[in-house]
Amino acid sequence: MQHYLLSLLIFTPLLAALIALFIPAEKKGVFFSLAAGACFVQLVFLVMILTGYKAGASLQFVEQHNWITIDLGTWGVLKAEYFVGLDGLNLPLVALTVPIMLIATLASYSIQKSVKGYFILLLILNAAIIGSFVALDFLLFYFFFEFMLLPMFFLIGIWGGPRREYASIKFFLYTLLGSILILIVMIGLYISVQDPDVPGKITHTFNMLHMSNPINYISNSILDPNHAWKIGSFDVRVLAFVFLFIGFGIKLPMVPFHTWLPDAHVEAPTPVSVILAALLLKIGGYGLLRIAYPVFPEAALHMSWFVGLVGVISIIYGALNAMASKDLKRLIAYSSVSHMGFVLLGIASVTTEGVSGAMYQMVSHGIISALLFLIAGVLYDRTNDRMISNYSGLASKMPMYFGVVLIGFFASLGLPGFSGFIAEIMVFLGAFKSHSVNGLLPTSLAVIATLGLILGAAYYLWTIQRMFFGPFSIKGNTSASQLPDLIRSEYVVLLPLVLATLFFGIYPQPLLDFINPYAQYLVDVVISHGKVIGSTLNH
Amino acid sequence: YFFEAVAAISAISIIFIRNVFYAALLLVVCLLAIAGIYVLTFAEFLAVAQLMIYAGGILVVIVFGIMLTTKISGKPLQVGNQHVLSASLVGIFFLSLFIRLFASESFQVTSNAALGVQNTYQQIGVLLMSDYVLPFEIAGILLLVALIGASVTASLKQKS
Amino acid sequence: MQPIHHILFLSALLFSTGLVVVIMKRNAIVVLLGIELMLNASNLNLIAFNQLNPALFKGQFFALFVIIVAVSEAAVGLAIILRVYQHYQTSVPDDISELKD
Amino acid sequence: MVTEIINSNWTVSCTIAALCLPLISFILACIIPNRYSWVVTITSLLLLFVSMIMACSVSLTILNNHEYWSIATTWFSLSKVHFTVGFHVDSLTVLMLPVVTIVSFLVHLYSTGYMAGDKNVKQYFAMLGFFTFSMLGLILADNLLLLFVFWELVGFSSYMLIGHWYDKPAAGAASKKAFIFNRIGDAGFLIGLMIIWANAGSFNLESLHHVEIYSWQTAATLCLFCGVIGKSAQFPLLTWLPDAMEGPTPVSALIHAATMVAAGVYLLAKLFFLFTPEALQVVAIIGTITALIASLSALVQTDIKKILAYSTLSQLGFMVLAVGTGSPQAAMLHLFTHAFFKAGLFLGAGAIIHSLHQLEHHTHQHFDVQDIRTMGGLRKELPVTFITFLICGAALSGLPFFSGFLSKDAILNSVTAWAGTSLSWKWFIVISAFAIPFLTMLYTFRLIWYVFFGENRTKAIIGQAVKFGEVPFVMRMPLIILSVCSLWFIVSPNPSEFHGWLYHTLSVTPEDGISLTTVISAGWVLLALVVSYFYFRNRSIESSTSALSQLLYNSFYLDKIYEVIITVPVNKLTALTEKIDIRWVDGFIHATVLVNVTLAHVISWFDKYIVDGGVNGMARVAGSVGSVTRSFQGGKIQLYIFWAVLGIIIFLISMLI
Amino acid sequence: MEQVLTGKLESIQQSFAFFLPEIILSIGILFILMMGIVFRIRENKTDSDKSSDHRHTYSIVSIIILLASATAMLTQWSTLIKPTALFVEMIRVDQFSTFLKIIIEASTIVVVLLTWRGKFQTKLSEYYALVLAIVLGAHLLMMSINFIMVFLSLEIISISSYILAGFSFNKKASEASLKYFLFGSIASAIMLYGLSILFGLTGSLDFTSSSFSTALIEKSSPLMFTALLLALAGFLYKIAAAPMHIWSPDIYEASPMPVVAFFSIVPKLAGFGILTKFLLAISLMSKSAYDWQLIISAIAILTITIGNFSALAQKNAKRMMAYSSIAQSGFLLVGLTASLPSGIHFMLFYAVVYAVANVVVFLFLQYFESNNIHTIAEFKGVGKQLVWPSILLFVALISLTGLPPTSGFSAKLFIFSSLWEAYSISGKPVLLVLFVFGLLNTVISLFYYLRIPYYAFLKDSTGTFKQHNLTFENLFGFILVLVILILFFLPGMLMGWINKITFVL
Repeated sequence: MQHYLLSLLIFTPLLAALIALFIPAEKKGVFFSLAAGACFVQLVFLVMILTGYKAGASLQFVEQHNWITIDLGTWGVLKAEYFVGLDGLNLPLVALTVPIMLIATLASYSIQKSVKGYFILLLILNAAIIGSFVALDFLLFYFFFEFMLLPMFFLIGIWGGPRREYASIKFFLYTLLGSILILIVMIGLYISVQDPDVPGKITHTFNMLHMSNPINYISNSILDPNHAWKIGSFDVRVLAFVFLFIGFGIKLPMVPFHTWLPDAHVEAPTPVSVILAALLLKIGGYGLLRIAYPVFPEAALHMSWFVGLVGVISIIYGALNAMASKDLKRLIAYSSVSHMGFVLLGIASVTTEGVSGAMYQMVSHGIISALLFLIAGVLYDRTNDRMISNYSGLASKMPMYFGVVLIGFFASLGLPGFSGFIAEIMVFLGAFKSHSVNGLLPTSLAVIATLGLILGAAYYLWTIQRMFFGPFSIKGNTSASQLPDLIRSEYVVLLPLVLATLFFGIYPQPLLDFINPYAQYLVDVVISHGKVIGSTLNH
Repeated sequence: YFFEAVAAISAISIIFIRNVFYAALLLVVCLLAIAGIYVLTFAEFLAVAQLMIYAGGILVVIVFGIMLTTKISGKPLQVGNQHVLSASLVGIFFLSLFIRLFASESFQVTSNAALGVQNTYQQIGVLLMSDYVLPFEIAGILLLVALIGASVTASLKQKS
Repeated sequence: MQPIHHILFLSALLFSTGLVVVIMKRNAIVVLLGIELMLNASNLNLIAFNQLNPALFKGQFFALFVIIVAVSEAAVGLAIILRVYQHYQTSVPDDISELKD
Repeated sequence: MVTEIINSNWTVSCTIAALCLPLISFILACIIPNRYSWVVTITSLLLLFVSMIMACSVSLTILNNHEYWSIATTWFSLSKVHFTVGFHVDSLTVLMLPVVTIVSFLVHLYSTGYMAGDKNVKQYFAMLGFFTFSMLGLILADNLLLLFVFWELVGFSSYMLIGHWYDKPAAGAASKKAFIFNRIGDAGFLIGLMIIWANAGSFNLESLHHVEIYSWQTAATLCLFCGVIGKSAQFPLLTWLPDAMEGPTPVSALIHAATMVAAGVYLLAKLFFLFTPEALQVVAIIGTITALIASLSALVQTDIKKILAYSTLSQLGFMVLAVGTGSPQAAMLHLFTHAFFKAGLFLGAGAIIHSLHQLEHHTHQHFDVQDIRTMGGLRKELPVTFITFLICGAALSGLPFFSGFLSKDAILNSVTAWAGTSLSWKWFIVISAFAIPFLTMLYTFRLIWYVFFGENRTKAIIGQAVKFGEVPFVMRMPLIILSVCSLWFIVSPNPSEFHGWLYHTLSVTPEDGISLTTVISAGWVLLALVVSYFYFRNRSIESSTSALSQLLYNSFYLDKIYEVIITVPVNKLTALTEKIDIRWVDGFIHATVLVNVTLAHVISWFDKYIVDGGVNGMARVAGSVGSVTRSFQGGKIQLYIFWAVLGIIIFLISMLI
Repeated sequence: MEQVLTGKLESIQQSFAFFLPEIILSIGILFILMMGIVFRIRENKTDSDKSSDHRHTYSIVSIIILLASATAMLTQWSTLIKPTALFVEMIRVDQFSTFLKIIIEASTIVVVLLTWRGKFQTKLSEYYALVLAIVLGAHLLMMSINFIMVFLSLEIISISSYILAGFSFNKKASEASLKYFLFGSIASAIMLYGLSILFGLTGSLDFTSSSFSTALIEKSSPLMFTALLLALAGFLYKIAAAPMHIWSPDIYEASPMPVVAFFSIVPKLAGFGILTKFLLAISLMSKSAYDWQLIISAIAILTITIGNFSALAQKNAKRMMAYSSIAQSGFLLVGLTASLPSGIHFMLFYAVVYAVANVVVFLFLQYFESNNIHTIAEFKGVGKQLVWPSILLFVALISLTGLPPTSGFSAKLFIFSSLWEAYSISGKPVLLVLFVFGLLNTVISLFYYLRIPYYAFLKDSTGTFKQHNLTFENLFGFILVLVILILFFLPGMLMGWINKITFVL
């Protein structure tokens, strides 16, 4: 049982989706309970995993089975595995995914249009997200990574807002472009890496752990770290890193590959926005930490300033755009761009603090953005109108809602006591320290990043001022009677998130216990491998 | 050389002649000239085949076709030109290309080997039934297919 | 100059002429004539090259089968042209353009 | 210097209790349902009272035995580094603890009267409790990170309290402005923190003491000073404080006079050992500028609270100046005295406003209850208020026998000592430092003359005889206490000697003798009093339109300047980024990343949805490219053949040549 | 002399054992023609229209023939480890061609089933005879090692195809047929000219013989190159690769659906079979003076790009599929470009996947056509009413795009892997260009492949659709989609088989 928990986690929603397939579409209520039930079962598994997990950087709950083994004749054997496991990097994200999926499912209660398809897609998406977090085989990861796209495409495209087709296509194409770049690197990697455990014929493996160890590279293969291949004047490994960076960066999203995000968010239904912001974006950061940095350490060190620069640009640019947004959801979407910039900045610093901060920020942003999109959804459910300028003085009309909004906004702008603060502080610690510890990031970059804090405060407070302060009035075709305060079902989804962000803001240690060993390990690996590879190249 | 000149002239005239019927006749002339060349290069069997099949077969079919189409359309069989520039460019290109390429090659003709060949017909017959039996059979199938095809295509008049 | 070169030049001429006819003429039947010219150009080549090693008859056989193919092509081609004629009352390929984007 | 004594467990638990009780008050206020909001008033009052008692007893104990202590526990740790939550009590803390708790308790008490009947009273008391908690945390924090946490939380509660009457658009705007200005400062603070962290590797104040001087210190301390600028409303971030007067008056008293804005000065004093001389010069200059601007502006204001706000600003500038001249003790002393008399002034103003508001309520006439032009002669109507206000005002203006005189004296002393004898630019600062008390005197008594003397203009406005009601006891009570605290003995038994018992706790080596400056300053303020009497005694305030007064009224148009150099560019920038996003990033990606044609078709497909301009042009270009690739497949078979053959030819040529 | 002759005759006799599948096909052609005549005579007698019965009979008979021939091939499989030349070096059976032959037979069976579900009923005996003739031609083409056989079998395919293209017997079809004919015969004329020069230069008609290859090395002149290129052009025409691809959209649009499905698979794969052999022969393990890798990559890039970009603008589903199949040819060429054994293995894998996905697409396109859905825009809202066909079609399209979890992804992954490997061996930049370009084109291809599902699922329908009897399509499509999915999760099943194929020149 212990050993199959991860598979159970992945396959529970798939099983539920399969069951749902055979239930006639007329029974609408059944699908909701089925999906919610599956999520609850997952939650039980998650609790079992959390209790069984021992802190440390090592992999746990590993399952490894042969998946594809193909003899390729003269150039060896191709080997892909069903290889999943948990460590400090993906455990928090999995632990984030399950509750968020539950909340998203609960928030889908009001969906009316083709319920069956909706919940089936949601369940498939659920499995794919968890799968891509726990997969340790590149091919398996890629499979889940791509497999997320299709349900998402339809969830946005069918259940979305008026411009949903445009948004869904844009989302799909962007992400596909990114995944093609990843695919290119993946192909290069597995051709260059052999499995050291299999004697005899060269075994090309997709195992990510093998990929991150320089001794497993076939000598003189295209990505062999000991042999500098060049295309034109570019080092191939640096190029591969850049491809991965862009590929995952699109998902993250980073400027200038972010424009799919606002559109997708604005058009997606609330639960889908929640999933998109809270979970899908994390896969970009996860991929960078899981693949790009360990596998190409010297390229990563070489390009870190660039990663950091893009991060800072994302922070500032996202914030400025958020300020210009007239649509509440769009604003939150841009704030996501801004916040995910911190993830990049933290990763780029390659310090324990920075990487921990980036990972913490991913979890924290997962919670907070879910909260924010649910908040936007509350308003949209009531009035079908998200334009900021159409509201004024809501605070007096919906005081409890205002309270939750305040918490959400201030959590997002990094007020101490909320999880975002811890994450941002750690990122800054890393970013400032980087200059003196490993000399990767100039201090000026970190200084500029603090501008993001000011801008963050500015756009949120401005929004509060416009929407909630002042005398009550609404424009557009809504009436005041449409605006009751929060109802019980909304509390059910909102409160856990509020409590979570408070908890992780006040008492971060439990989460850090998971995160930190991996961050430490990653930094050590990247720095030591990067230096080793760099020195062999110089000789 | 006479035959060659005839073939060349008649071929080129096809380009400039506007009447379809004359074009067909010019082709006959050309083909006959080529048959002549065959004879001169000791490929008598082929020359005969050329005469019989081309002049006798294809040309009859073509002329038949011309007459049928004329009958249907009732228009004079004039043919216009199009894409003159591109066509002539392509033509000149290939002509010059091949002439240059051929000229740059030297082909060794086995000295007087042709003279030693006798009784070509018998040899051809034997080879046809041994070495070339498969192509021979396949050619049969090809002709069958063509026959079916032509009949199928041409015969469905009443339905359309 | 080798004795076969002039034949090769002739074949090149016929090939080019055939190509020109194919591209230039507006009547499908004449295009067909052009194709025949091209095939004959190949045949000339084959026969010429056959002279390099006449005892094996390889070129001759190839040429023979080419002639057979030419016949079937001509037959089928004309059948198709007739068919089109019935539909369009023309044998000018350019006027036949119902298939377009 | 710091001795950890296990026996002092009692003080430790008392301190922690004092810290946590306001938090409990906050939590209770959040939990208690709306119906029982009256319960909140009582609980929070009680809790604060206990908190105050504890804090005072702690202070007294430690003042007696000088047993400074600190406790700490790990908050969270990364692999090698630990971040701690810890409290440290030293002389500064001991000084601040009673100030915060006493003022806070008094404000709570006052508010029960002032805020009676407000519909969001629950929320109000919750935030007051939260503020007190954060402020105490700020004082007690033993490391910079924790200090920053509370620093931000203080800002947050300030935001909430300024915006308490969120129905008023001005309140919303003011609260936003306050928070953002603070945030700007905080960003600097954060940078400073990070520089310290990156170089010294620690946040702990104790361990920072042992750090040697490095080149980074100037930069780091200047960044920290940014935080001070934001929080204590120094130049150039000073305009939020006058605006913050939109909040309830007790809040202004507590946050924007006594405690929060003073936190900056507290921070400076606490981190004084880190500051390099260069940094201190900047500090001094900024302080002087602030003080000058503010006191000049205060001269022409007409809103009673705004006058007080500007006065606060100038006093804060004065304190900062003191720190800059190397005398944090003097600054702290002034902070201490200022907290009481300024709180007293605000509460007094609140009392006036309250009663005028009642009046407005009764007579159903609308007038500006905060405008001093509508007041006058209130001496007779509100006697208690008048007296307390007068005492506090005297303290503010630095008349002898009041606490302000002594603390100001201390500052002036340090300034002159700092400037030295040689003539340098520092003498400008000395001159300004002497000008400031003079100006203070002028605007203070201008206010007092207008409000309490002369004929009663309110009656003139209303046009009927009305009965003024003195404010209720719960409001009078704090006024009296505070005014008592504004007398000299709170600083030192000797009314002319600032080296009293308080100063001892701050400074190890007291200086002796009545200095020349003391005498000069005493004469100086008296002169000012005379000037103000003759100049303002009977003069009515007409809204002056002269350029100078307008300049001062708008505090040198700082807001306008910000609008021009910050707000407008930022707005332009946001508009620009939005445009970039829609037109360039999207457009670029539409056009090239997906290799033109792809998106051309997306767009032609969705063109009815995409009405936004810009993209369409791109689309058209891309679309035409698409049709070019298609056009040569139109349907002409011979052309097809030509193309195909041409393709072969191209291949031939490219390979052969 | 006599002994030589008897030796030859004996070898010919032995050849017949290996030639069994083709013999079965040839007899099948004749048999179906006979059947047609017999039925027609009977029809004329009874004067009753029983053609529907005959439909079934024809289909069943052709399936039996194809199955018989496929069985014959499977029984030969194990004996084919060593390639065997037949009929005095005219053709050669080996596992490579047999594998492709089996794919072709299997797809033809599906095409027959499609025809059976389709609506046209005229001249069925001739139709099936022509289909079988093309299959026969494809077999021969892939086996041939002699230029004469290449030319003849190519012509069998072409001539039959010209007629099949016109098998709807309407205006459009006859036009398509004419175009196909003109283009095809010129392509073959050009190829023939190339072949004739090759013959002259090498003195050999057998392009796998040693005399051919030595001559190729010795006489590597521009003329040789020109001749090879002209010959290649003919093959490229068969596989519809640029620049000889232009015929396919018109033909696809006008031909009946089963014929289109047939065209998109059988002649194409046959063309690939011969192209592979020919390229292996002329590149001489890259000892050739000319960089064929470069040329093929250039062609592949061109083909993929033209195919994809033109497909974008199409409004007609069949036409779009035509361009898609052009692009897919380009991807298949990628496998060839690597010029590694693994590359060709993966090309075979790709071919299987492509064939399956294409069959599914055409299966459902035919079904939708019966609902009067021709243009992509007419798919509006179909997904909500005809759920299963739309989903299955969607999976097939996704597979053609090359996204997980379909085998199209595995195929693309494999094929590009071999390309990458080829690049790391040779370091030619053009391979990298092809690599990046090809994969980016996948994004573009997604665009048009997604358009049908996009209209089907995301748009609301305007009318209602007839619910035809769908069990056959659904079941059959489901099985094929299952194959697509299984080949993703367990590609080893097929690759294990393919990997046993060895290549000998």
